[in-house]
Amino acid sequence: MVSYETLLGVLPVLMSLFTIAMIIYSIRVFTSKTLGSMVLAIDALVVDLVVLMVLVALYYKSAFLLIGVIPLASWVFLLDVVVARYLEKRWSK
Amino acid sequence: MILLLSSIAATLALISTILVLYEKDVAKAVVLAGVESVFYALLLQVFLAPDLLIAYVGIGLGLNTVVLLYVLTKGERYEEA
Amino acid sequence: MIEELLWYYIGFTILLTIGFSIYGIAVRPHLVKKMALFTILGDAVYVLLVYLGYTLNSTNPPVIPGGSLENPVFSSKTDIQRFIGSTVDPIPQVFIVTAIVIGLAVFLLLAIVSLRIAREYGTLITTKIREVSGDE
Amino acid sequence: MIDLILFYIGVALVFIGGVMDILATIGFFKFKEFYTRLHAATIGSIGGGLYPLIGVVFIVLGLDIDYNLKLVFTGTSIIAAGIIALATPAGSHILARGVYRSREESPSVIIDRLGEDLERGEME
Repeated sequence: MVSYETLLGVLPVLMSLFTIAMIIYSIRVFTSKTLGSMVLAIDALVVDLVVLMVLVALYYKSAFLLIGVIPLASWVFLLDVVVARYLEKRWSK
Repeated sequence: MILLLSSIAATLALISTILVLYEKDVAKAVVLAGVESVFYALLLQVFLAPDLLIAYVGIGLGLNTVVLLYVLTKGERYEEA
Repeated sequence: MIEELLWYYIGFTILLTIGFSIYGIAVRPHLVKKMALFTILGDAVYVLLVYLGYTLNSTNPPVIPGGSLENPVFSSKTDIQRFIGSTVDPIPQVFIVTAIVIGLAVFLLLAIVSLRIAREYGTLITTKIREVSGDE
Repeated sequence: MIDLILFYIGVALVFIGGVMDILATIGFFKFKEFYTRLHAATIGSIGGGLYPLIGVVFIVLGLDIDYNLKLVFTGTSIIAAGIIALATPAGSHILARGVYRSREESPSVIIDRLGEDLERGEME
């Protein structure tokens, strides 16, 4: 069995990769011109944050912190459907 | 390490709040409010509050965005200065 | 040292978010934007209270780890002291679960009132509502 | 021995996922239009979300922690990976359809047959 300290040596590298990706995705979200490209960037940002939340739960070694992962992953799909319906309803009016 | 991550998340939430304040397109403002809630969900997880996290992700993210976009279909999309 | 600086920086950022959202509720004319900033104000207050309950060397959520009635987890006093020393304060979290539900009720009330206003006057911007309704 | 192999396979998968995430952010800035940004979004969601969650499963299987904890981490990661693999491409297609039909952005193509049909009201 690999000890937990080995993981603690590797984990900052992995978390810093996803944190850098989170910052650049956020800049893309904040500077986008139209609603469609903003929602597309939010999709990738939330999927990135799901992985980051699993890594934070692995850092704290607690199973209770995993409780928000699955609702957050399904919120992406909900946001896509709601925004697409809003856009189509505006056009048909 | 974990405090650095949470400070970055708090800063990005502050930036998105300022952008909600100065955005002319209200549909984009509603979606940006959702982004701000996502960063606060990460902050709640770092501060070790899992019971708040499940209530917050369900209500603060899902229901608020749906209701705000539904109200927005009844009125104007753009807000003049 | 650097940890304390980051700690105060997080609190300052959350307080600044509260200030900006109150300013936006007062200034912006669109009703949907007022509601979005109202939800942001509530979220920032929740996170501020949870931030006050966190301590710098805590590693556990406030949940007792396992155990049963015959074999309790805490067999001595030092076990209990170590658990309390490594966990966060549970009292703000207990308050905020109630506050989230009350915030949901207030938010839905505001949404229904906004829908009635949009059906009555045909607009969602407060300056236009004042022009349409006629009373200056 | 097998634990060590599993652990390093998992770390390599998570590392590859992070690198692909950064590549996807570069793609988001290189492409100038919504319909070409859909390719970068696929890399960001599948390469940056599905691979690291599978990698977390391998890491947890090789790690020296409690048995119940191992079970919870494995199940949650697999379910979240399944949701991401099923829901994100479907969401991208729904969003592209909504953006095209609402004329939010027009695609940079030479001949747009679908747009002509929509103008004449044939496809509803």
